[in-house]
Amino acid sequence: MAVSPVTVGVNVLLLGALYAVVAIGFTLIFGVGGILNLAHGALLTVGAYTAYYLVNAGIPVWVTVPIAGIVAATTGVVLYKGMLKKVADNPVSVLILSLVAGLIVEQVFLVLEGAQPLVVPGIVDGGVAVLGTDIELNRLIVFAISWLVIGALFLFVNETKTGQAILATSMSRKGAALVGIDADRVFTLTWVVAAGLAGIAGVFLATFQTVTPLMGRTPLLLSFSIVVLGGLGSIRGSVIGAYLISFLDQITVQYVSTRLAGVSGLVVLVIVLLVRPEGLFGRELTEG
Amino acid sequence: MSTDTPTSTETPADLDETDAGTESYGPDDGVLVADGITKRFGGLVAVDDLSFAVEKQEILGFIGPNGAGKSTTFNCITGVYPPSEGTVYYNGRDVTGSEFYEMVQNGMARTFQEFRPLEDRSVVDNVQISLVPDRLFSTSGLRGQTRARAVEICERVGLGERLRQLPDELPHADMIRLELARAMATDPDLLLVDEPFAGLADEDITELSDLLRTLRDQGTTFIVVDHNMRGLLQLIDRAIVINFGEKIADGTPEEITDDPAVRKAYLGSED
Amino acid sequence: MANDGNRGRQDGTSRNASSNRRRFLKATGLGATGLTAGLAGCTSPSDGDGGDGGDGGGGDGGDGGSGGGIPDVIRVGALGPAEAPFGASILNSAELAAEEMNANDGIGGADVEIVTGDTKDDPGTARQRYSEMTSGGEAVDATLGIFGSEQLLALLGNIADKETVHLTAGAATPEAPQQLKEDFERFKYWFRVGPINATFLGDSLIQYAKNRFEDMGWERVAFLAEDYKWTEPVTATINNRLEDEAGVTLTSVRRIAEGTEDFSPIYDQLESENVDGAFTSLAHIGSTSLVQWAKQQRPFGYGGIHVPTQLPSYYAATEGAAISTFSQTTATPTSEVTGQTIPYAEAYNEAYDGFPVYSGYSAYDAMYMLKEAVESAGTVNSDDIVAELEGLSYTGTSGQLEFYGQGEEFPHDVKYGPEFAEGVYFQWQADSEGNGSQQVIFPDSLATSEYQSPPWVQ
Amino acid sequence: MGGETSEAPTADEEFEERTLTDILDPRGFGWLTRLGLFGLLLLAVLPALQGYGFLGIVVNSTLLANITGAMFFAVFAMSWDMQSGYTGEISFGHGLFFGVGGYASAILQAQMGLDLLVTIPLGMFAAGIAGLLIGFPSLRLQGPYFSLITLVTPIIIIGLFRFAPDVTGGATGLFTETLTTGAVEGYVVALALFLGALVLFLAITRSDAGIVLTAIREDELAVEAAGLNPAKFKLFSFVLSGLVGGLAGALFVHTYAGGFVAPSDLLALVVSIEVIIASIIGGIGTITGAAIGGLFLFLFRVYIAQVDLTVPVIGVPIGEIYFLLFTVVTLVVLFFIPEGVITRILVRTRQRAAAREEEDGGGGGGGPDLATDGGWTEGEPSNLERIVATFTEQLRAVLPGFGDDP
Repeated sequence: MAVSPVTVGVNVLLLGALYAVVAIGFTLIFGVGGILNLAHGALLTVGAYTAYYLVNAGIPVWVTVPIAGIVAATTGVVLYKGMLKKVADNPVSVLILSLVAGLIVEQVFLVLEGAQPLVVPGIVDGGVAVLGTDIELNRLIVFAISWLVIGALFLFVNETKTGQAILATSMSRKGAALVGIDADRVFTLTWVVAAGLAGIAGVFLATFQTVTPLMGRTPLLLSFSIVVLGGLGSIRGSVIGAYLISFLDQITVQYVSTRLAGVSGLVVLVIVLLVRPEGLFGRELTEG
Repeated sequence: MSTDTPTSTETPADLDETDAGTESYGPDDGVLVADGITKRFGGLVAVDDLSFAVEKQEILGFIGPNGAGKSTTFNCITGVYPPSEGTVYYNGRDVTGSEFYEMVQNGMARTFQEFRPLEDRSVVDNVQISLVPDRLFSTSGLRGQTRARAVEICERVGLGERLRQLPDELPHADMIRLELARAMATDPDLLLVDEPFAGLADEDITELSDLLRTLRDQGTTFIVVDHNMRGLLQLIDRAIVINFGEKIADGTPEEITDDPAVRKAYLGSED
Repeated sequence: MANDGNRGRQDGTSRNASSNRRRFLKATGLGATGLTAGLAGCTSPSDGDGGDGGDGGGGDGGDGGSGGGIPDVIRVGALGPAEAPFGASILNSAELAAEEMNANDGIGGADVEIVTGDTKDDPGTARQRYSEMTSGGEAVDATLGIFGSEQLLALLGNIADKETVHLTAGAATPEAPQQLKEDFERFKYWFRVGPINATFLGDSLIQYAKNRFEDMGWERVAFLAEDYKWTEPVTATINNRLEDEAGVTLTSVRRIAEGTEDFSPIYDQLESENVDGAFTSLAHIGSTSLVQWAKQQRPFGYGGIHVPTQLPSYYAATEGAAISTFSQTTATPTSEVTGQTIPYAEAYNEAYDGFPVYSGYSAYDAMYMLKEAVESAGTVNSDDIVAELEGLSYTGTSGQLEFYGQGEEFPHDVKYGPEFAEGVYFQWQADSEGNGSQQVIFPDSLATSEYQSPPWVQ
Repeated sequence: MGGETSEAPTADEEFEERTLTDILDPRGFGWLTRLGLFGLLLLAVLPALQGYGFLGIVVNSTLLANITGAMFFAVFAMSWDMQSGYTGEISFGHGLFFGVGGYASAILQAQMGLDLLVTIPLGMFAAGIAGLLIGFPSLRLQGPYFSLITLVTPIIIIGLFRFAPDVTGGATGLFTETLTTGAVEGYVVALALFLGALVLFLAITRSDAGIVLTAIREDELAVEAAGLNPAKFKLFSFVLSGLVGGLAGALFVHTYAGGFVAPSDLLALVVSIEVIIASIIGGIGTITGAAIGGLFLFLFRVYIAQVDLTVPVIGVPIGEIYFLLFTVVTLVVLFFIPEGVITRILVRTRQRAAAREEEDGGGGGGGPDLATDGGWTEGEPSNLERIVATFTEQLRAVLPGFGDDP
């Protein structure tokens, strides 16, 4: 008795949206600032713990979503302005320092709260039947908000002046400077957006899984796969990549073995890097 | 046309004569033979069906305006990347698609127009690396055996006073000398020299030309590339002129300077 | 300090150290005098020996019976992940027992001192902590604790090398007694006070299923085990015996990988198999699994062996997600496994403002068993303690505790059975005010309630 | 200081052929070299000093065990430096080699019952093959892409281990035999490995292969132009790194780790990262820097855990949060001294020596001269910068906008 394709399809749709939110932030920071931020997963962890603390203080979960985004964005900006910006022209230092910074975040929460998984309740309770399959309402909400966020980001990048500035900077810093774009402002803004997205995704993940110090690692690894698959620096590529990865992962987990969760994405990453290092969709930040 | 240039009757390639103006060469027509070399980058044709041959101990000029495809031809011949079509013969053997380092080991060395010194080490160390054997376990450098030879080569090209300096301390002319010294250190039979005279003063050009002639007299064959004919014409025995990836003239320096196509190419592009 | 007065011990260690030194010098062909002459600033050899007690802390025992007598201070090392409740219960219970003993003449007159080692639930760290506490002048005379089979296995070699008695309280792998079976003399310093080993845990699950599944309405059952060493024998037992002995359909047996974060696909599959219950064998990844089961309101029951849900504070910590989950455990704070159980749990609660988990009961019992053994041996010599422990029968908080002998299947493991230790099954049930409580539902002799289905399952 | 003449040989001396005896003549060593040799001597005689105290440090089995662990870790770091430091292809997953070596040996012993004297070399060769397999992609993929591949490979391996826990022990790990048990025996094995790896790596990096490898890091095409096959040398460094890393992993498992192999000891991300940190702190591309950095970092981590102090303000004992402190201190060091502590000391020393030489009117400027250095590096001042420059170039190939100055 195999699991119905509807269930699998629903899982793919929901998880793909969440993955995309994480991966877009990762790719934005890389595409615009040239920084491979290995602390991106830790920003997600910051968001999740923020939600956990706030819920324990009696604040409803849905209220914690924007607050967690703001806290993570602040953390991201501190990380960037305080450290990574100063070594930004040194990609090796960026990789190592951001990795160590991520480890520090994990350690802080480990010391504060221990390794035990913590619980954040769902944004809403209950479930609805879709095509004969019960779906948690919480997941639907997360799916909807994720897509709202992605859509808003598309509009922001393509329709606003600031968004265009981000785009221009990712194309060529020199060019952007020539037309009077303040690159530093753009970088900071990118970090705010990317880290904020990670923080929000952290709350979402917390509501249907649990909160642990190491919870950011899997999303970080998935982001690698997604971004390499979709092309570094491409928002649209990230969304497509996120769905490809979530599709592949669910198929593997449901029909091959649950033990291979997460591995298929990494295998794809390695294959893509070996066969087509520029990604399946090339590099383009211009969106249609 | 000089008598050096053979006529095309030997290879089967020329049976398929779609382009009436194209000549073709066989493996034994010279030390180095390029036959129908074409290189495409995407849709761009950088070198188009180019053929020529180099005689032993000849100094061949390879002339063309900027962007004519000279460096691309060099890269195809030396194996930096393979040609899209065509064959390269060296000492009678088909070496098309061989790796660059294999070509060097076979006795074909080259210099780079955009200098490629190893910035982390001194002049003499830069030369010494060309003397290191291509073996994993070797201690020639440690015990100083190759050292004396490297110093000797440096002195020969006029870098005797600059042995311990780093490449970024060298003036332009000495960078050219360093490139040459590194190529010479591989003990080549054929040396491809890319833009040796660019930016050099007259006395440097004379000195360098003398060096190349001496080496030629000792058995080395040269192909010298330059987009500027000044200085070059005194040095070379024969020249090939290319433009837009195609050969437009082939002959002695005198023949070349009188060639209307060459004049047109140069007047049209620069000077 | 080692020079607090026990001559035997001092003699033993310095002899050990000097013989070691001789052996090495012989190998290198260097003389000690030549070396010291070359090193300005070296303190004299005798200072060094007195200060560090040689290389061998526990090594003294290995030298055989001469080192008689009980020293003024007996040090016991307690190991566990301090930040996890399973580790904290070990460390706290050891301290609690030590305080009780010190208030009553200690162990044979000696003061008891607990040296704690935080393993961080990591084999390398556990090894490091163990090596620190068993070396130097303040080397411990015995160790206890260890949560996590991987930490225990990482230490087995060190325990054998140090020849220092170790009483496991918290790790269930039967691979440890397996090592004793292969090389008893080398590994004999190891004992397990609890929990019952994983092979017995499998049998315990079968006993539970036989007695309760019918009443619970579990006809179609899936087995969920985390992919760790300790669940291997449990899984084998379930595969071999569950369908025959409990008369149910085993729809699938799933071994779930370490680090699994998303259980939805697994529960999707269970739903498609139409199961009545998920029979579990989970520790490390238990919380994630349980919370997602509850949040997604999966239409089947959940329980078996589930280590996190044994936490007395778990119901509150999961915001009630633990409702209706059940688990085997060594003992609960309200179950009267023996007369010792409730007094211990109450004393622990008083001291640490919360009840212990299963590893605490065993660690507490381990302390008292050690006390009995040392007192009847009249020495802290490891070999003598081993001999005493082998013959000991002790009524602890978790049952009547005895160890299997050398010739049996699980040497030095705690005996399993109704007359020895077998544990209890409890279920989280909500009272009228919405607070959760752990109600014992099996065995009959201790049961305070009956199994209840999850509120969302009709 | 008596080594000045040897540190700055005159032009005449320098180009003479030198015999191996000349190179190994201790009279020709600089004072830093002598200090290093003294340190090695101290390591060698340490077990014989058990029971003695020295500057408040007592030599006992705990100290020996800690230094044993530190020497293993230093070999891991040197193995990383041999590959990443010399070719400039930064590996973020070097734990792969340690893990393959350790696991191959452990699995062969535990599952097939082979003798350790057979399985340990087999583990070493398995890691050498792993080096070859990781090396091939590096011929095509460079910079961040290569780093990503190395980062995820051990994670995939751990995933596959989970897939076959019967064979590999899964997340728990695998229990196998031990080669030695006592603290001194383990120390001797680790010391032999440490010295062997140090001498081997130094010999290779100071021979022609070192010249070629550093040149590859600089410019592969220039190396080809010298008639040298860069792929061969690159793969060589990968295989060598794998072999030594694998041997270290296997010996680690069967001695220091008490016959127990677990992912967290060898394969975990933290292991790979610590190895990089140790090499960077010591100085990349020097081997000696990795050795010293590795020893130091390991001991630092062990001893900070034992500091009997409570952190003010939050009132937590250092022992409980030592790993957090460790990562914070590491971050600070990496941020403020990116070229490495040892390198910085060496550069300072040399600058002083050069200044003094200038005063004395000594001969020509002292460019870094690895080849004639007589076997002991006096530091490559900016290896990290060079690697960074190459890395940046490769990154720019991926991201056209990257590195432009606004």
